[in-house]
Amino acid sequence: MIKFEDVTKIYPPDTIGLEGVDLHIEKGEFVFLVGPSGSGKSTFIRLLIKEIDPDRGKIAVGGRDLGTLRKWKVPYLRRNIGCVFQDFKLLSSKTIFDNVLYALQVTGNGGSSAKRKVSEILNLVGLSHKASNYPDELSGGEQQRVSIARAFVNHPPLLIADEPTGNLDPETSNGIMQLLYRINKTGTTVIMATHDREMVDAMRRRVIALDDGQIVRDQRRGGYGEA
Amino acid sequence: MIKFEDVTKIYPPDTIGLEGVDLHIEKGEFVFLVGPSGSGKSTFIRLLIKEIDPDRGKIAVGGRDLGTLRKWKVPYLRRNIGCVFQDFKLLSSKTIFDNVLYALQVTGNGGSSAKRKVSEILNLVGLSHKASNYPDELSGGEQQRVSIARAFVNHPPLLIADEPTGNLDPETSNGIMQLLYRINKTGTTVIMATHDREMVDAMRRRVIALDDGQIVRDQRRGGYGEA
Amino acid sequence: MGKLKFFLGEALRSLRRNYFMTIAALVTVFLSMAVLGAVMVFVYNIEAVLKDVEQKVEISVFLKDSVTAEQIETLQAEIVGWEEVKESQFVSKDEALQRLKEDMGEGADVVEDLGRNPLPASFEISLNDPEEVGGIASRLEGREYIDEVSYGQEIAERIFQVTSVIRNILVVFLVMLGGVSILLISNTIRLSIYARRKEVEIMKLVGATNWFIRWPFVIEGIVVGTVGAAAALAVVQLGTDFVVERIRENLIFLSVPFDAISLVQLAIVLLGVGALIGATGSGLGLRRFLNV
Amino acid sequence: MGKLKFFLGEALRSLRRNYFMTIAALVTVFLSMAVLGAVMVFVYNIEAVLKDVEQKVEISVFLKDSVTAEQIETLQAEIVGWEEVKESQFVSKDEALQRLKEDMGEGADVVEDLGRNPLPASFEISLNDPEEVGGIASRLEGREYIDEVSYGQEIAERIFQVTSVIRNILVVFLVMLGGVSILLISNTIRLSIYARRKEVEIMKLVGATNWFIRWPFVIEGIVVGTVGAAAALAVVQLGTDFVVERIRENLIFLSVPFDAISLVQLAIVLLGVGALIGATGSGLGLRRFLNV
Ligand SMILES: Nc1ncnc2c1ncn2[C@@H]1O[C@H](COP(=O)(O)OP(=O)(O)OP(=O)(O)O)[C@@H](O)[C@H]1O
Ligand SMILES: Nc1ncnc2c1ncn2[C@@H]1O[C@H](COP(=O)(O)OP(=O)(O)OP(=O)(O)O)[C@@H](O)[C@H]1O
Ligand SMILES: [Mg+2]
Ligand SMILES: [Mg+2]
Repeated sequence: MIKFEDVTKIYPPDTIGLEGVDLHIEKGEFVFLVGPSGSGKSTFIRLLIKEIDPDRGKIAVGGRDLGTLRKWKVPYLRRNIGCVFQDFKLLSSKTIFDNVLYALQVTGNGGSSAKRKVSEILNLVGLSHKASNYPDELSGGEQQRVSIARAFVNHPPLLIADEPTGNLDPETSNGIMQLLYRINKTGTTVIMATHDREMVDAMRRRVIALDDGQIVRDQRRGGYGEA
Repeated sequence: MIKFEDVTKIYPPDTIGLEGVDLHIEKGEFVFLVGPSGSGKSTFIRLLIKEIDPDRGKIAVGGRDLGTLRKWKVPYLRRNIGCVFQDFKLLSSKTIFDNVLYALQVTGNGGSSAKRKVSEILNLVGLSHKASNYPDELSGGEQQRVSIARAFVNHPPLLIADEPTGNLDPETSNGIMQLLYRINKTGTTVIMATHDREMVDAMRRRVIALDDGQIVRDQRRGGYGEA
Repeated sequence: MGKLKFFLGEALRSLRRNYFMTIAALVTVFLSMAVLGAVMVFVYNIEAVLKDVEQKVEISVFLKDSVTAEQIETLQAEIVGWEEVKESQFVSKDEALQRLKEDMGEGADVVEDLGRNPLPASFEISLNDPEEVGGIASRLEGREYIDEVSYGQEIAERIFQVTSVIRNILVVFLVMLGGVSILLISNTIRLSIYARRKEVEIMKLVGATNWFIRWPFVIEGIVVGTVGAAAALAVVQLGTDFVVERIRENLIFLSVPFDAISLVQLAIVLLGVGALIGATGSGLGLRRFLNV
Repeated sequence: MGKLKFFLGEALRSLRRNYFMTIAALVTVFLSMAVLGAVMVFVYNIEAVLKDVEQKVEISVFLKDSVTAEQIETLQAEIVGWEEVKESQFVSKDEALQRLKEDMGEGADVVEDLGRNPLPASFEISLNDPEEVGGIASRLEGREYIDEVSYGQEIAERIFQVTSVIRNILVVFLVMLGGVSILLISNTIRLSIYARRKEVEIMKLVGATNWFIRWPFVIEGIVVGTVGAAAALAVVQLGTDFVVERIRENLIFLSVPFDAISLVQLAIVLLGVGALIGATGSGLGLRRFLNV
């Protein structure tokens, strides 16, 4: 599903984002991405959706080489990747409902079945009552859940979540984890960057640990802090 | 230090932010504010710095009634409150260094002693090497630490932190908590909204739990989830 | 068609939600277009006045006293037959004397004292295109019963010089003003897009194609451009009516054809330019933010 | 003074960091001011032409043939003594006849045939303020050796009517254009502040007073306003020189005083207005975002 070959990303002039990362993630895997603040987790994710390009190395997603992917094809790549952004990235001029719906509309699918899907997913993350509010009228955790809903609504084959529970209380976090777990069970590949030690330790899934842009651990059934 | 009397904040048209909150926080206390997503923690904090006004009730900070506080005096109130915002609120057109320095400059203090203070605090949060970067060149956790540095730099008598470790790994979080602890020891009142169960349970300080805008628990030496 | 409806809906929703920027853009379109429209009306009217002035250049063909009525008739018929000629009028010796008296006013008694009439009969010829005056004059010169052909060569050349300079200045000014309007409007549109660049970035990141993002902006631009231009059109029309009314009242003797430019022409230009700048300004202004 | 330095530094830093908006604002100021400046130059020159035309209104005082050289001298002295009078010129009977011949051109031989000279001697009086022509004329009327006082009343009134209408239209247009410029510029400034409203909000939240936030914006506004206006000034000056050069070449006979408005005047107005709109536009545009 995902292949990194000696990928290096340097932010000008000389900040290391990622350095010499080799990686293979199979279809259907559930991967935790851990590492201290500034270790390159978000950089990894931004490379995956081709928000930025690597300075060196090769990235392939779903068999497509991102380096040679034509510009106009990038949107089609992104529609197959649901992404929960660390800073949410909600459209401030659209209501919550329309924010989530937009992810379906870009695929040319905005009819009543799409609207039903949006209602369902908003219900799932507990925000039905905020459907017609705007993002700046929501609490931090609520915004985060909207971002999660938008990433899920499309049932993409690859789901990426950048610290999706950072602003959520443990109970809601657990709910989201359950959701991710169930989604993964249906065959969706899930990659999740997180700082939540409890959660990683409880799930016992593959853990990739980054430090200073390099992979320092890649463990089949790891915990948050193990060596 | 802080007194809430029957404070209610309703966001138009009918969303409850806070409802009938009575509260007393003494000078020098360390208070955790917990509660599920959307329970009113940020609303409480926004009321404290008079970013919003309550619909009912009285709020006093440091003996000053916020309801009768003249408009032009509000900046002077805010200079005495260091605030770490949930969404960081960094000035995107200023470098990290200048962002932190700005909190000193508003008080008319921008000389070389101020600059030394800024360097020190940036060192403390581990961001000396990012001093001349702009906020959008920082990782989520790094931005959060800048917000923390800005709130601390002024040594305000009241420190408010809205989920200041949401984007930080456990180790860095611990560092920040140590810092808050030491600051509190010097007599500074600290209020911290958080979802970090481990931390709250470990510290055993006063815990105020909100749910749906109401105080459901106020415990002298509480944990995150106790009844 | 579902798509068109979607894009239209998006555009209108955005115009409403970002009303501050909508108003700013509308104000700019309105003001630029109003100035452009007013100056267009002004230039077109001046042009009409210039044409009028140029029409004053006529050829006078002075006839020998020996000419017969028959010869006069033949000549008149020939001249009127030329397609360059708009009108040819015969002025008899008596009429010429009468005119001289009228022209002289104070000094009229000088003429009264004359025993005989020394003035020649003449044709006064006005042309469709006054600039051909030289050619026509030379065509007539030297015929046997014609004494002299005169068209005030020096005056005529001066008039044409003056009108052509004024014309050039006005046209250059109008074109420049058009350019200024376009720049001002697209500038404002770019600024309003700039304020929304984060939104555009997000749209790209969740999988929208460039055109999917662009269409609503283009429609927004067309709406703002057209509405602003329509308002400008209305104001220019009312303003022109008001000014013309006052000029007519105060300067009844002036013969300016104040309908030199029609409402339809003006509307086509203003609305067309407004919609076009709105659309292209939005479409192009987006480009640099779509590279995500 | 440390504060001024800080505010200045903030303003310049912000101009650099937000260069996109800086350029947008500069473009707007430059274009609006260039159009305003060009029209100002135009209006001032037209005004000079109008004055010139009005100066053509003169009083002719026709004297009886019985008047003596002494009386002529006394009258001349008296007239020149009046402060309203700019110039008074005596035209003798012979000179009058000579002029008539020149004026008539074709019909000059009519005059040749005369035995005697029927024309009167006269004074031609031009005034400092041509509109006082009526008063001066009536002051002279009815004196014993004066036959008639004439100032072409009808023509004079028409000229004043025409010039006053043109003047009114131009002044109204100029004032409106000034208003338009101000609106366009403050509109752009408001938009560029709007794009930074979040920043302003944050500044307030970390304890900045309104004026602490406002000063850098005001300075930014002054810089943009002045620089934009200076560029416009330069372009208008170069453009005027170019146009005047061409007019002088092509229309050597025109006596328009093309230095009707001086560079200094223009500079004061444009730079002053630029700086003022920049400052107030920024200062006022901020207001609604300072309420946090
Ligand atoms: N646009 C940028 N320009 C320059 N440096 C950048 C940029 N974005 C990120 N960096 C730097 O790259 C490094 C990795 O950043 P990244 O965002 O990938 O960290 P992260 O693992 O997501 O951290 P966190 O847990 O704090 O979100 C950091 O040192 C950061 O400062
Ligand atoms: N500007 C606003 N307009 C309308 N409703 C708002 C606004 N701000 C907050 N709310 C609502 O008020 C409630 C309390 O919000 P608040 O931000 O205080 O929650 P919180 O406890 O900080 O949650 P979180 O842990 O997710 O940050 C939420 O339901 C939220 O949707
Ligand atoms: Mg990150
Ligand atoms: Mg909150």
